[in-house]
Amino acid sequence: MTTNAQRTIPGFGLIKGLGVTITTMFKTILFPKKYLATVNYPKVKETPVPRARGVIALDQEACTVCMLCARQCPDWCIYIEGHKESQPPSKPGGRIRVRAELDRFDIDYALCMYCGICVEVCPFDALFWTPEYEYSESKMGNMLHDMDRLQDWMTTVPEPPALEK
Amino acid sequence: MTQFITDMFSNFWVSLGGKLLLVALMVPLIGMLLGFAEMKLSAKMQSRVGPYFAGGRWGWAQLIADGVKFFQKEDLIPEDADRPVFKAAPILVLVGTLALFVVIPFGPGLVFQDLSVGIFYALAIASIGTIGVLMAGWSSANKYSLMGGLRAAGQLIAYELPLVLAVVGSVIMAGTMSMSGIVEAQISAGFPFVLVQFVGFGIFMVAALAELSRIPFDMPIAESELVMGYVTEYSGFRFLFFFLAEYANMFTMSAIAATLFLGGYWLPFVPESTLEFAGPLILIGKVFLLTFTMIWFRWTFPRFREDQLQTLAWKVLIPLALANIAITATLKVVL
Amino acid sequence: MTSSPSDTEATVHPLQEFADSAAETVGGEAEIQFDTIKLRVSADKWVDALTTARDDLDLVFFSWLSAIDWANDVEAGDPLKEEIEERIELLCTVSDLTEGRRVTFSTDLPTKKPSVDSIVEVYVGANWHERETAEMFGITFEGHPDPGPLYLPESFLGNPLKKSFPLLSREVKPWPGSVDVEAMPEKPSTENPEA
Amino acid sequence: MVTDTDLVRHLSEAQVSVELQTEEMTLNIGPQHPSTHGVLRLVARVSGERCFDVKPVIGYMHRGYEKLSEVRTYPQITALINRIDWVSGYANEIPFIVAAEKLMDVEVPERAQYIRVILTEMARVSSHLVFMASYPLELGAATPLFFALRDRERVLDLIEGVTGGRFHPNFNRIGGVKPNAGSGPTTKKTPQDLPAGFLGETNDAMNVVLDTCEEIEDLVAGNEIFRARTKGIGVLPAEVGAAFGVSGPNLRASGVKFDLRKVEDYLPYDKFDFDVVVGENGDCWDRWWVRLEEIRESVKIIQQAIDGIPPSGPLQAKVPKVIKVPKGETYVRAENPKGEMGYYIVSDGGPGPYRLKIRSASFSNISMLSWILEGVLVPDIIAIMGSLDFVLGDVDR
Repeated sequence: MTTNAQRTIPGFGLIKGLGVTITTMFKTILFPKKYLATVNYPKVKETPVPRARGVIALDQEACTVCMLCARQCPDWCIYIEGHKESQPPSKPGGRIRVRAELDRFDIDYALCMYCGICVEVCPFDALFWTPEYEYSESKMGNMLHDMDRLQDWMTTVPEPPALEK
Repeated sequence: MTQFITDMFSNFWVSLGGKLLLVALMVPLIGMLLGFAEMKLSAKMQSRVGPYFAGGRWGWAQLIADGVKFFQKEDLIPEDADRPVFKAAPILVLVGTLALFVVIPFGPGLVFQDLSVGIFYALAIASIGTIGVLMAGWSSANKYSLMGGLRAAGQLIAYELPLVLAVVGSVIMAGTMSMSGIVEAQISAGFPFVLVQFVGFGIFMVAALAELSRIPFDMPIAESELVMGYVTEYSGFRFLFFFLAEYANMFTMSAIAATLFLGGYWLPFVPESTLEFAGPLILIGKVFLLTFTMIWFRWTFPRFREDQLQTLAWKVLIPLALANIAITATLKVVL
Repeated sequence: MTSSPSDTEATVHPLQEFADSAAETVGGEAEIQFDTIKLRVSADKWVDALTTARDDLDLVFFSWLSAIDWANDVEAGDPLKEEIEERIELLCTVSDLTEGRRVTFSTDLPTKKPSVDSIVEVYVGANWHERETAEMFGITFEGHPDPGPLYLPESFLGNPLKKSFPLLSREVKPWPGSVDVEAMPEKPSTENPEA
Repeated sequence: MVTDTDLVRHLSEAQVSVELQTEEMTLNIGPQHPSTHGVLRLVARVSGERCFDVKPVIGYMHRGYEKLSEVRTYPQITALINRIDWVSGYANEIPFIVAAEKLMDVEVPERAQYIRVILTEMARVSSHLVFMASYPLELGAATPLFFALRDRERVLDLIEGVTGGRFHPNFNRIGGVKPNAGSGPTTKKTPQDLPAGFLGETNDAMNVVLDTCEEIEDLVAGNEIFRARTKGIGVLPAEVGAAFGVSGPNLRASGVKFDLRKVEDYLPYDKFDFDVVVGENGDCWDRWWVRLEEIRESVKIIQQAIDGIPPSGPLQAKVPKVIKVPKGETYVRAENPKGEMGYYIVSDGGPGPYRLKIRSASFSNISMLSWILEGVLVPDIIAIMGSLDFVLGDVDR
């Protein structure tokens, strides 16, 4: 293998380069659908893949305040508070059940590094990834999403993609 | 009514004022037009969309929005800068550009001032801009600016010579240095001089690119090396001056090349009687063809190194230009 | 693909021969752990050993140099399971450029005022690695041509990678995981008056 | 041999330096400069355009990953090391995970191995495409940037489709690849196998990448200006490079036929047929050319892996739920796009390493900057620096 392309007439390489740019220009002008690589972002949006790690959604009903996610989080960016409550028995005469209620579930997206460990360790399917990405803020403090905001993301959780074979 | 207008424009001061106004309007207009063309064309060459937001369709108002933005920006002057020089530099650059418009013939008789040494004047005034660049580089109190300014000066010395020598061929063929005269010579000869003076034309375009410090000769700016070269410290409307001057300069240099080599406002097979109106359009068409080439080059080539540029100028272009002159002169005498 | 020390006793590790010959040439003890040859030499033979490795063993490629702070008291992370002798272990991996054989040289330095001769003369690439190790572990490299901190500012105090150096970000903030779910409140007497 | 022209040039230079007393100045390039790839800072003594005593200053991005990993568990570190060389985040994970697997004596299922190979090589393609994009830009040509980034985006989209992250995939787990979406009762049943159509799309994308390589070659390689700017500039002799620890394409450009994919067994590269690309002179041109050819070799590997991947099978070996790595020390290195990347793990049987030494390629690669930049021109500083293809996250860690 040689690292030298064949020697040619001086100036030929320049002309070849000019040919590449002008072909691209005409291709882009004539067939924008096929050759345009970018989109007009706020007007046109690309759909992210279903698995994209955009933002974490919380299903409050499923959460049992087990604290696993907060303990496994490498950045310590999940803050959970909860208390226990007794619930009436489901059948008359049954046992009184104790259930943990969520008081606070905050994720500080200013700290989060989107590793997904919390979603992975959650044993009760309370946390989900959604590919939403438009939640930038002008103030750092607003990056702290409380449990209601996290619950709102639940509507955007996509179906998992079909698998290869 | 028409009589009144003719009378009014025959008054020296009124016509001077009118011409000044026209030039003053033309420079920003051309600057914006070419700037926008560059944005859009480069986008298409790189399979991008390009500006599209401002003004709705195609983003036609992008450059107007940019201009407004520049005027809103704070006018920063570095603390250690040489203030008067720093402020004067962009004005000088723009003045050099404005003064060039004076001698370009847009049609038969459609010229602001037909000087008998038109081309000489044009080439002399074109280098004033470089002095402005050197001033900008020196006064910014920034090492990158200084290096950019010095590179611009070195480039000026290296490229003024081939530029002038390349023109000489056309001047010999036309037998006059008046820009209108050269166009008329091409009309009477019946062919644009580029057919004979292709070497001169090539050298002129290469030297013009260097003079304009556009890629592949944009070492004075060289944003990957010198941050932004001599304009590093400029902001707001002073930066806008440099920006407009760059594009207006592209226009004037292309106009000179079109006039000298491509027949100016004349096109073969176009009846001479219509040149009065068609002339400016023909010239602008040719200019746009040349500026398109410059834009095309810019988005295709990398940049030279300063010493490679000097080698190219002194060892290739100047000998070529001299040989061209010698051959042209000999043929002129023989034929 | 993998092998543990117990394997090497039963079947000879493919690298064993090379490890033994290297140990003999350099003068040290070789040990193969999980496909990594570790060659222990004494601190005063550090430069000699690496010179021999470069010249005689053809290990011309300098990979990296760093250290381990073996300490019983740790400020950050988990402490060791068993008591060990406190020391700083200096490591340097070099490799050849044909078959991919590599040797990790190791030497022990005292925890207090560790000092060793610089190997910049042998492997010029050790320059930055030694500067990094010096500022991170407080090791003095005698004869280093350009001593001084590499990453840290001049005014920085302490040696961050020593186990005695606390990790401030973990000290200033309480661990969110330490919060526990509040116990069920005592049953109010109004609900169960007879109880 | 000194030729006459050399002598004349030398004499003329000597004369100039006698006649002209020029003042030297100190030029500070960076930490904020368009071509320092982040926050590298160079302090150079400049005489005219010629530089002497170039001193690189690093540490503006030092994040202390070696200290941070001492307080983290192995799965948490996987997320961290994505960020070392963010241009090829996926490739960073491999040596760390393989080192941990070596200590735990875990055999990775074949399908997972193939997925690892495909994604690692895709990371290499995307990393080299960034180089193909940025290097001509540093020499002034802007258009190759968009050509290369256009197709890098295609590759990154595919990586994101599998892993969920464009830059920080965090997809490898000890014992295989990410097994399922979560450990809950519903999501546990959704394995994170390759999404439908991935293999076919990757194959197409790789063909497009090959086309783009042709296009970039037409646009850049033949260009006389580009050749003049790169040939014979920044020559790195092989023995100097080896002593500095320069690795990867930079060392191969100097003519050393050494590729860790051929000599180490961290991934089953012995099943694939590919060439080790070497340069001749070790100049900027060769470094550029080697990377261009490596893209083509990687495409070859990916396409072979797509053909040979087992159609189905487990993605995870049996590992305990709470990962504790047995006591031991090992060093595993891998051929990353930037060069040799390795992790020396010292484990004492806990959930996290006692000490983790990260050997990153760019750190060693740029440690020779002050040697190679001695006496070059200012524009060549940029040309040489760009040709080394470093990432500041990889330098400072």
